[in-house]
Amino acid sequence: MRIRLMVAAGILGVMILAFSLPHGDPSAVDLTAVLQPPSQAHPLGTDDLGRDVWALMAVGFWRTLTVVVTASLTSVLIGVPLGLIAGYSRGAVNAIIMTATDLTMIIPTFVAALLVTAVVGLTPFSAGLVLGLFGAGTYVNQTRALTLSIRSYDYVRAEVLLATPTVQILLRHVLPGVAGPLMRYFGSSASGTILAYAGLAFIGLGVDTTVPDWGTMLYRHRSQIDHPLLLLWPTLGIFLLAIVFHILADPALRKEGQ
Amino acid sequence: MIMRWQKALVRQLELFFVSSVVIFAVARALPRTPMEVYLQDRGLPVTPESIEALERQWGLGGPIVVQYFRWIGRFCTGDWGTSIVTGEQISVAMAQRLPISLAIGLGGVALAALLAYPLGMKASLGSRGWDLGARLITLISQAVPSFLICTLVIDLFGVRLGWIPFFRLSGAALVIAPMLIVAFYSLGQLSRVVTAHAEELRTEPFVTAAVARGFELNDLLWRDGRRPVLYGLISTVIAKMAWVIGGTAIVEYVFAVPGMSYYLIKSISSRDYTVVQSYLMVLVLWMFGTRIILGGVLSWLDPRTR
Amino acid sequence: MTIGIDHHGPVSLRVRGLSVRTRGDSPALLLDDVDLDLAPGQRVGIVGHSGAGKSMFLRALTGFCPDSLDVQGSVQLIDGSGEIQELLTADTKQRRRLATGAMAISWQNALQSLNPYQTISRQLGATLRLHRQLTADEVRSASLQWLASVGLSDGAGLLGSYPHQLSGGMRQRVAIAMTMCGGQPIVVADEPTTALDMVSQAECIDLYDRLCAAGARSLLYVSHDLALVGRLCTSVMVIQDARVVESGSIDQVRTRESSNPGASTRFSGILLAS
Amino acid sequence: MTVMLSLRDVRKAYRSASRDVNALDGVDLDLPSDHALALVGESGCGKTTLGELTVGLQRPDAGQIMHASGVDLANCRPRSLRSLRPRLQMVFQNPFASFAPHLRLHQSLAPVARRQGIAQPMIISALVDSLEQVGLSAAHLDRYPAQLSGGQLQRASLARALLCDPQYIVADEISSALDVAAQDELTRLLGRLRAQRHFTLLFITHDLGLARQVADDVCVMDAGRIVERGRADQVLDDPQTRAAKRLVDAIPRFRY
Repeated sequence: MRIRLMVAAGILGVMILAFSLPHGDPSAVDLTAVLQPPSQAHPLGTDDLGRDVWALMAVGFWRTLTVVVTASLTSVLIGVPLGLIAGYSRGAVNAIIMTATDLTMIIPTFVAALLVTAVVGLTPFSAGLVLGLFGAGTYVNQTRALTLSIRSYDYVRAEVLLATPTVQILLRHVLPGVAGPLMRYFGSSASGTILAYAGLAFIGLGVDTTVPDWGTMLYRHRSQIDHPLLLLWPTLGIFLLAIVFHILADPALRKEGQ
Repeated sequence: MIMRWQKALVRQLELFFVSSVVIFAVARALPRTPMEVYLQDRGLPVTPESIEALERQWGLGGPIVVQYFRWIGRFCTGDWGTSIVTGEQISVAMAQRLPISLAIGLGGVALAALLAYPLGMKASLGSRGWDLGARLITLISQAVPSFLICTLVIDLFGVRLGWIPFFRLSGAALVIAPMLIVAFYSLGQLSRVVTAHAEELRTEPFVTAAVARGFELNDLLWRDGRRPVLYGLISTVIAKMAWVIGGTAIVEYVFAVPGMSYYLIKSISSRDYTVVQSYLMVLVLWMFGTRIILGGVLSWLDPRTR
Repeated sequence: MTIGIDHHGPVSLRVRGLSVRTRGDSPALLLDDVDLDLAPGQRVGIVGHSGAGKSMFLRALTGFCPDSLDVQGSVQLIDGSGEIQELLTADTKQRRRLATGAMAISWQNALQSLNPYQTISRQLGATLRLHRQLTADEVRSASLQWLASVGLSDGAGLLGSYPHQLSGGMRQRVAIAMTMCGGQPIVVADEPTTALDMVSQAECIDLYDRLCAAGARSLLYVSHDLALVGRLCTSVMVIQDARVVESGSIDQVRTRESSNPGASTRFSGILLAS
Repeated sequence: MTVMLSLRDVRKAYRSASRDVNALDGVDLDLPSDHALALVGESGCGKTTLGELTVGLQRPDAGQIMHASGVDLANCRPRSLRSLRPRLQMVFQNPFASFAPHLRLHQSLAPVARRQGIAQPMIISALVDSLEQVGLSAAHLDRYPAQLSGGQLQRASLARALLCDPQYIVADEISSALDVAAQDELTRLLGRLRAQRHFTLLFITHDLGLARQVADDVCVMDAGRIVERGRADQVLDDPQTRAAKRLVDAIPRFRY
């Protein structure tokens, strides 16, 4: 497991370093230098509007990262507490939370994102929030299932007998047991978010295609197959970033080292 | 146990009712009401009187609760209203498009499930090769955006090799390529689930006891592992069912296949809310149906829940 | 495919210098040079603290040691005609085929050893057919006979039901029938009574006693409780820290142990008699 | 001899998948303070359920569990049950599930001492004392549960319970997961602690022989009811009911 973490952190570290270097102005159009191959001035060449591809990639990276962080935080901060509460309490509270969760599970995350971003416009935060919110359902279910099983362990029942306050039981005894398996699920949901955001940008509802997003870059250059590099860089960006989270997720589906 | 299955049925009916209320409320809460959209698209002045007139014509007036019951009543009898933009009967439009989306989505997931069982089992029992293969498929399906693969497929087979005239297909041929891509994107996850359940079986007490009685482990897992592994596979498929209609949006968009999702995308961009509303209701009906049917299959699989 | 090895007459077991070590640069010794002779019909109890190595001995003996461990020594099955089969030199698959053909092996949690997804008749029938060529009728009558021999009256009703529909006691008896129905001459049991309460433990011990006596089968029984072993076996072998520290008849070991109460090999259960 | 807990017509039923199981079918029982009672029966007779009801881990479907302080555990409000909590403790069967796997021993025990009002600087020494009382040492405080043996974990559980200065401890088959040697040591320790700390002990087991070692007063249970109660030697030598007879016959004697 440790090797996996190092590889994932390595890739992410390189990308963060690379894209935080100073880069040109992504919106600087230069029609005299259209579709140039990689050169000293433009490490990744220029696009059909003569813009510096490296700058576009850098801005696209930070926007995608914002989406992943926003979506993951939203899912975890909403899903886990609700899952803990639903798992630990009985009756009405449990029913309300589970019905709301079922609602978000019925409507596919991508469709919800399409709807919301079309109305409020596609920005990293809006996409992150809606992908996070509709992705929280799985976190609620997984956390609730884990809480239900941990709750019946003797050490939790012993804490109840020791008059330990419920909040402390949830945070100190149940949550650590939940965190492990959830951490691994987080990996696969994060890589899913990256692809979803790229897809939203690609379909381009409520977005102007000059904004530097990896998805919009792919959408704009989809017909220029003769300039494969323009398609390669965003694809590589998405691939590497998704790999970072996919590596974290893999043990989730295959029991390793347990 | 019939009682358990009926409890699930009632639960799903409740869910259906609650989601219809939510969908109705959401449609009403959107910034631009259908009437404004209709008037503005045609350049007509947006005056209270014209809104009043349209509301009466479309039967949208009156207290909110009455509107809701009128709407749900009509919905259940098949009258889903008319599209603001095109004016055609929504239920007719949906009826044409639903089979296409089902073929792509359901066909894709079903095909993936059929392939996932042997692939997942081989990955767990067979040689390293199968396992690496399954991991590679999962890796690609989680790291390469689907619209990219669609674009490459169209470019390679459509443009360069010219084998398939993608944008001039009709009938069954329309759905083959999108379905295969949907299958590919589901195969990774489903095969990993099968592998995980097969791995778990290895250490189950009843498996180790059978091996101690002389059964060979791999033969045992192939033969007796079917039910527990299928149980895990089908419960994951149920979770993917919501994705079937919605998740195929990109594939339908890139291949320009006139399915439900493509229709949804067009309706959203033209703010055709009555279509969006009906689309969401179809989703709810679809989830309602799959959970009941596949739920029944699950309880048949595991005798303990029967 | 059946793996029933047709033994000519009774089978005896000869173990010489059986040792188990972990692989790698500093191998740990899990079992140190154990010898054992098990004549047909003889019953030997193996006693020791948990983790002393008694289960390891059984796993090594039956060829069910994980490949990550290095097993040395020899385990031989000798049948009536003097023909000798050496287990440890065979490859894993062949070794397990030979072992399960001659030995009825059961590990610890008998209660969960039934397949929850299949009816009793299907599981019992499959095990029977694995060891002998039988027609459908023969399988059914053999199944009913085995259920009766473990004291289950309504055999026909049981055949059609699933394990979760049976009580704990019935499941335990069906599990024992399943392990022994292969008809193997040697019975090997690794603490089958853990997680059972006192009364079911006693029933389980009586069942093993009767079934071994009926088929004149030899028995290797592992437990941490000398008193339990005392009800079943004539001689006992005490394993501690991977080595055999004492062996002989039950009375020899008990007197030797009670003569120096400080002896670390205190295994006697709650002795009512003394 | 005041009665610490008195149970009147206590009933409890579980609805399981295949059939309804009524664990307790009308139990009347008086538990005096500073007393040792062994509750013996085969698995499924309801003894664990009874144990859990008397510490308020579960509520009965019917009947009364009157505590000396006037609180009825069966029907009282959760707040008043919580005020009673530290005085009624329980040690469970599986030692390896009794402590949170991700916490060192002192991280599990310290909050208990703190809630008993022990000042922060004094906590460590209080923990060391409680461990030494059960035959463990300060060195064990830094260990994770996985680094301790079954016997050591059960002792730590006892120490944790004793930290609350309980008036009542339920020991639910605490030695059945241990091998015989550890079983002996644990039962003798339990007897010593009870004599020192004067709490009421409910020793739940299926082993009548073991029960005799811990308590003089024995209750035999069968199918959710108490069918026989008396002095340990008397029940062992002359069991009256069928259930008691089966339990006595089951005790291993030497046959050869």
